[in-house]
Amino acid sequence: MENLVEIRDLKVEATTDSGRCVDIIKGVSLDIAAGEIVALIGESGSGKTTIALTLMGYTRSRCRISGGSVRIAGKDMVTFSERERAGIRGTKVAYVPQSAAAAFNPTKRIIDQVIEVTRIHELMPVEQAKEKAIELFRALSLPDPDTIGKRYPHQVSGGQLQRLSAAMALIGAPKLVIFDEPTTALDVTTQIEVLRAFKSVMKAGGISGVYVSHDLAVVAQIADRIVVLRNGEVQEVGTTTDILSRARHPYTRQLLAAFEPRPRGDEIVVTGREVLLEVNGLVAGYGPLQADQLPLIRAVKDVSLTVRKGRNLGIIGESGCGKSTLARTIAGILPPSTGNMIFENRKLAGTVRQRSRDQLREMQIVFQYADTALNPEKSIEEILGRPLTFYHGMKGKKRDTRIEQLLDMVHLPRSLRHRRPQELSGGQKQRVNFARALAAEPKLIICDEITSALDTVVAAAIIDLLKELQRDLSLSYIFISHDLSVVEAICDEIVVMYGGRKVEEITPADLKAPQHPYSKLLFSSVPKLDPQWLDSLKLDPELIRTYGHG
Amino acid sequence: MSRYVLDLIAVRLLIAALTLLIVSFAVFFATAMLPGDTATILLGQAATPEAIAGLRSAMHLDDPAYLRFLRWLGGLASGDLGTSYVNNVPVAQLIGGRFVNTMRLAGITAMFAVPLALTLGITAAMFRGSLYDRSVTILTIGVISIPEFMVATAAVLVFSVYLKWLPALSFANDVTSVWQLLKVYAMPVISLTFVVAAQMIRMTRAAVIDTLSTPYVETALLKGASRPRIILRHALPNAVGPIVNAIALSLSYLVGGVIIVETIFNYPGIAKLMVDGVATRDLPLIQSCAMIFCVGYLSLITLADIVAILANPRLR
Amino acid sequence: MNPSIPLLQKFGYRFSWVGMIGLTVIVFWGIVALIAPHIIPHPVGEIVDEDYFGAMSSRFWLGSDYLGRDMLSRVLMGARYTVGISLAAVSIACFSGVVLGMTAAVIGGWFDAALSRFLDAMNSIPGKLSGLVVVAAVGSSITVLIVTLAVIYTPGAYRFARALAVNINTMDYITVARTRGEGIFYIIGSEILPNIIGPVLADFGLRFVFIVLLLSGLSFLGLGVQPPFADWGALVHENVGGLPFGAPAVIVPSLAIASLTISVNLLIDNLPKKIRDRSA
Amino acid sequence: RATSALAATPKSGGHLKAAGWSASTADTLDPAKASLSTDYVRCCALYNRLTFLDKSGVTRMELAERVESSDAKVWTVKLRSGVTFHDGKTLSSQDVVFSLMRHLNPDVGSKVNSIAKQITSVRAIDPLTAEITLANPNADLPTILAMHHFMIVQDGTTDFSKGIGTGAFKLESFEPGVKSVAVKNPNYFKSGGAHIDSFEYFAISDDNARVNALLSGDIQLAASIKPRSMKLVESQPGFALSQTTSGNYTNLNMRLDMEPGSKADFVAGMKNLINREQIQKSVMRGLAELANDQPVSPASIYYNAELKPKAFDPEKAKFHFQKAGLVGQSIPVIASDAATSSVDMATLVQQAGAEIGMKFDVQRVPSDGYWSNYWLKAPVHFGNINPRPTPDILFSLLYSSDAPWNESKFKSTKFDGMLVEARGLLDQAKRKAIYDEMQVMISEQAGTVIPVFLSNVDALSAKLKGLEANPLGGQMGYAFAEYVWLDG
Ligand SMILES: Nc1ncnc2c1ncn2[C@@H]1O[C@H](COP(=O)(O)OP(=O)(O)OP(=O)(O)O)[C@@H](O)[C@H]1O
Ligand SMILES: Nc1ncnc2c1ncn2[C@@H]1O[C@H](COP(=O)(O)OP(=O)(O)OP(=O)(O)O)[C@@H](O)[C@H]1O
Ligand SMILES: [Mg+2]
Ligand SMILES: [Mg+2]
Ligand code: NI
Repeated sequence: MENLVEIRDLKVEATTDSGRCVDIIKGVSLDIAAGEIVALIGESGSGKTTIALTLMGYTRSRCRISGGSVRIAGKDMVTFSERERAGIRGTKVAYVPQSAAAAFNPTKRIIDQVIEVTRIHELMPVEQAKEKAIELFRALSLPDPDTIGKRYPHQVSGGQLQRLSAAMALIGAPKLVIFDEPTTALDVTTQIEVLRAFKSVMKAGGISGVYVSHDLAVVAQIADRIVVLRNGEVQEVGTTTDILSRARHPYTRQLLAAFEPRPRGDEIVVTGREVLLEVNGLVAGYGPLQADQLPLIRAVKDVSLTVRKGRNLGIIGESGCGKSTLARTIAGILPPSTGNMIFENRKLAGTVRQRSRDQLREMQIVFQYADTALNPEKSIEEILGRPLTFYHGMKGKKRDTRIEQLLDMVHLPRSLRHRRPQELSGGQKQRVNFARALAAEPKLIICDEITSALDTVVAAAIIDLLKELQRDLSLSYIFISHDLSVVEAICDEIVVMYGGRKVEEITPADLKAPQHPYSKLLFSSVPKLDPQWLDSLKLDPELIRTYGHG
Repeated sequence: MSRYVLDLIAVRLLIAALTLLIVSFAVFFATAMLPGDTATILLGQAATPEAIAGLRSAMHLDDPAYLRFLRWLGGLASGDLGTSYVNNVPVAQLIGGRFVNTMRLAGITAMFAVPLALTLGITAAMFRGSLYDRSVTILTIGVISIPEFMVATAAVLVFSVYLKWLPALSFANDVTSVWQLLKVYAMPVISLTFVVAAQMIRMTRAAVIDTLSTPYVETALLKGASRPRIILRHALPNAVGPIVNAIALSLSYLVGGVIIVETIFNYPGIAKLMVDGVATRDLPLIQSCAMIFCVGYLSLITLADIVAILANPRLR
Repeated sequence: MNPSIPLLQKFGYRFSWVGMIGLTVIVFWGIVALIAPHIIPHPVGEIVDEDYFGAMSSRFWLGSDYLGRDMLSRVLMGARYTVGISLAAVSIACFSGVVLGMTAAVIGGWFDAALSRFLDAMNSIPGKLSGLVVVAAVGSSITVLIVTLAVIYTPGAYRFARALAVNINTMDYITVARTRGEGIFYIIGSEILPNIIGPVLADFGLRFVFIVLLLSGLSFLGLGVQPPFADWGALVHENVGGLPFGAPAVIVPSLAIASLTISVNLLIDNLPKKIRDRSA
Repeated sequence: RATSALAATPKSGGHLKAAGWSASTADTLDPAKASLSTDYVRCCALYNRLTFLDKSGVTRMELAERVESSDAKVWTVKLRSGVTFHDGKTLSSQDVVFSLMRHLNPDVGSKVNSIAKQITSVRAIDPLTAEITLANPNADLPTILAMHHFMIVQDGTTDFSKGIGTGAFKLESFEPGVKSVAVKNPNYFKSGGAHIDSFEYFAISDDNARVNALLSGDIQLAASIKPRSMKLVESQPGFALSQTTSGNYTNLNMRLDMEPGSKADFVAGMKNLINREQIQKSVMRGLAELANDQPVSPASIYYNAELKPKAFDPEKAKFHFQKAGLVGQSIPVIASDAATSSVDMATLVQQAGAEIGMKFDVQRVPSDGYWSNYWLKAPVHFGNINPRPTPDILFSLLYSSDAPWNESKFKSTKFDGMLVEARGLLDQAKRKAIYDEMQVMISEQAGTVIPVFLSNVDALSAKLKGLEANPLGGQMGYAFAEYVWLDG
């Protein structure tokens, strides 16, 4: 018995609304040796989280383990009673959830939540637990380790919270820690810090780990072995280097291929260079107006930019730098405090209400989170049909045909039209979201981080789609992202924002040599498929001090 | 307490003043719509035109109603609730003792009903979908749908008339010991609990169930926390907002909505006082009672909001 | 798992038997309300029994009331008033409360503030008292009763719906609809309403109970349906003197009220659900 | 059953708790304003009248030693000597002058203002003698003075909340709408004074609650219970009922000056349509005596026993309605809980009407404001009249052409003349002859249906002794506190 974890022929089934049982994990077997970190990768819905959770003897509601065994240090979690499982959770196996922000109870202080495991299992006195927690905070290179625990979850940044949730998992000295996409929601500069912290703590404690992710480059930095999953089945298992360099399975190759940066080629035939949108000296923000007629929180400070017909503008910058605010201001959702906008040679009013219906139609915005941007109570058909009726007065058969065309355009099966958003995968939702914008037949689409939550294969597919549609419909995009490779792939010009200001405007040609120091830091933080990348990465400490946010 | 909460209280006070003003105008118009005035009502069958005219002038009811109302409003600004038309006693004196009674009944009922409702609501949520949960749901609805006067009358019949355990009347002022207090208040409190508990139970259950599906509850489960710990430490603190709101709404009923219980147990509270005021068109009395109900309601709602804010560090 | 009705399953709906029972009882009382005048054995006002508070007998299935009138006839006719008035009032109250609540949440600003303050003010006056005043001022008729009850319960429905709608209003899909240039009616009707309908219906159920209760409370205070007719609450009240004798005249209408209110809530808690398969 | 206790000797001491049926903040200790039975009971305990009516309806002297007149127009009142008020002041004729004259002042809001109007002056002759001058002769003055409103208060009183009178009890506390507590007056002028030490009185407006409070032992007397509660009280050991049939009645009024009452046949039809027996049996459960559409009760010595109640005869009623051309028309009938049992009576009329094709639209209106808004005003409505001690008061309040409460707007100069004639007659036999005829006139011509006289039933604990029926109303004409005692 040398392996810490032995999963044999694991089957998990879920009961659907109609009472039907479907297998979501179809006989997976997997071993993890002591001190080894294994990554689970695969597209959304492939069963990564489900497998990870079975390691704790837990399945989500309406799901159950229907066969196989999950042995941890020789004990089978499947046959355990609920009480026995509870005894193992937190002490032997611990879990770092996908979204730390949601996993922390907002009403309790961080330190109390971090040491809760020790209280539940009565591992040590409270004082000692607190000291241990502070040590962990230090090991995870959190700022102010002595006092950060006294804060509430909303008082620390997303990256910090993600590390704090690791501390929460590590405090019970578990043998196995499960990380469920811990960095997906973070921007690249933060991601590096978090990855480094995880890696050093795991190594130091000799802890085994399961690392769930859709991002190969991230996985490459931390995992010893990679398991590629699809549809609840294992496609390929191998050491990290093997998988990266000698992938055998076609799906693995596809994943790898999607990761290859594909800079925007010159294949696009640009007919004109007329200005579509011009933004001058935009200032916008939140909160009550101050004496100088400007809002209290100024999220966008004096930004000017130009979008030309048939060309795309990328906006990048770290989380909170004002990208979304800028997008919302342009879309008329948030009225600007000063500055003006000209669209199609006409002045663009500050609010939606003052804009003409045509202006609204010609400029569409696609939001980052497809989950919240699609009304969960409406079918896909209704969602796509509404702009058709609203802008183009389409009804009946004509509308149906057009809906089908739109679904075809975004490569979604027509049968999806009767479903509701929660019955779609993340990538599908994002496509619906995008199809809705297309339905308006716009000239400009503002895309706010539309690929951030998607795995590389799906993200790449969406980028391809955008390009293809641009060719066919002569659209322009404003493309907002924290992910440089994506922006690179599609944009003609890139604006780098920092702290609400535009710090640099670059063309793809200058991409390799950005001028502004912040742009340099940002560009160098994008992970590479090389497993050695993280360890060998040397960032200018001066830059980190100025622009990092530990 | 943070600045935010203080600001909130200040704003609420301002809004409360405004709301009170709206209420007093609404009450004034409603009263003005009622047929008859104090003089005709007091004289009742003896209301001949001369008698009415005489009494009116004697009671200074000759001035137009709106003038009297504005005068009352002016008095209120200086803390004077006015004088009852009917018996020339200052309204403050009429209300005084009865207000204390009402608050005492409301307080005792709250002490009893709130923990009961919370326990039932929370346990029902804990065993959601079980037989226990269903029984609690059906019972609460069943219990509130029986008219109050029926519950109260049945309780009196059983406990006072047949068993002779408890007094049929609840004169608040006879109380000298705790035991007596329990005896005197037992039945009104039970009857009122029947009425107010249901809404609290349902809201508590719904709020707890809502939080039970959050990721942090799942996290707690994956830390190995027991069910009670999950509910009490993780779900409940986050469900406080809607729960205190439901409690506030239910308790506001106890301030002004208990006419029937007051009638059946002959309990001298302000709800009955206001009914009397309406019956005799005693404007200062009606207005003052309405103000009390309004202040009670607003303070409960505001208190609920403040508790909800204090319970949520994000808003603190 | 919940046992469900196979027939409905064919149409893609799941309907638990508990909900089915609720629906059956409601439909039963609904039918009674409609056909009551044709099936009552005696006119509601006629004194047919020498005795009062008579027990159940083959002649008077549900006994007789305090005057010696046939209780069966009175309960059957009472269904008309309780079901009719309460349902009408609760529908009006919830409709206007929910529409106003959603509108306030969407428009926001001073409209929201003014409406909220105004309705708060209305809510702070106890329902029985406002009922008393209104009915005393304009007299008691079915229309007045319905409107009064509806007005009394509108602020509560408003508060509830507004709180829900404010949450929904922050969702991106509402922003999407706005940037499309949609009008307020589309936003509240098509975007917000479907998302809050569940809790709103649950609130409807509870409010229904309260209205049935308030109606009986008003009859306690001497207001309500005109004689010789009476709603169930009034029947309970006028016969409550029969309680010491366990007279059916007081028990039966109480049970009728409970059966109706419980059924409405059971139905609402167990509405037929459309079956949706994530992976189908 | 109550009468069986009569022979026993009264016991002293104890605390009596009793409950009436209505109270509000309008509760008052000013006898002139007294309107609810609770007010009467309290006033009777605290004050005295010059005269009072005993259980057989005979006028007796109380504060007065003699009330005399030779022409029935100028009356001399001789007061008892040595009567003191609760605050120690001695009763003098000045108090009588004040107490009677205040009813004429409209500011006082006296309920008997219209009766008091016949008094033109009251003078103090000497400290113990007062002289009352009437506008017209009225032989009934001693009986009129027995009305509760004519209680004697102290000269110059404006604040009545202290309840200072000459009565058997001194006020200890009084909260309008809540309750009053009074203790025995040790200096009471009647020998022996009250039997009980203290007396607590309040109202429980809900009928069942009142009975339940009695049965649970919380109170010793529940005034005026509903006929239906009798069964419950009777079924419990240790309780008794006291029944009084006084002149109280609920009547149906049809205004003769308005449609449809202006059609004589409508009025005649209604008199035939009302089922008096059923009202007596079903609505009142036997607690009523059949009446014949006139207000003088069988308890009165002036009652015309020859005048028989009209029979229930739907066919005849139908004939009249057809003649009046009213069949098929919907006729609104206003009833209210304010007029005892009127809603039930209206329902009976409605049902009887339905059988002969008459449609009566019964409108139950709130008790609140009924007397000022509907009574005397609506074309067809119910009223409720409390007992009055003399036919003269009844007729002049309710049936003379200028009567303030002429419910049906009955006008007859002959009737008015007879009223004045009888009033001045000191010969009782002659008066009875005139009153007999007047009763017939009302019964035949006025637009009033008086179906039954209502009995009043008080329920009491068997421990409470000494309660007798009194023609002025239940609770021993509201004066029971002074006479009853607690046994055991
Ligand atoms: N309650 C359920 N009923 C039916 N199917 C379910 C249920 N829960 C999960 N599934 C299905 O199980 C599969 C695996 O889900 P899982 O959450 O493990 O995916 P994942 O790989 O973690 O995806 P992601 O990257 O989106 O987190 C999905 O196809 C999902 O549709
Ligand atoms: N409604 C709001 N009220 C107050 N401040 C806000 C609001 N929304 C955003 N902000 C603040 O404005 C700043 C810019 O936010 P914005 O959402 O534009 O950032 P972003 O660049 O889109 O970040 P991300 O990559 O996380 O989406 C942040 O500091 C944020 O805290
Ligand atoms: Mg997952
Ligand atoms: Mg953003
Ligand atoms: Ni990413």
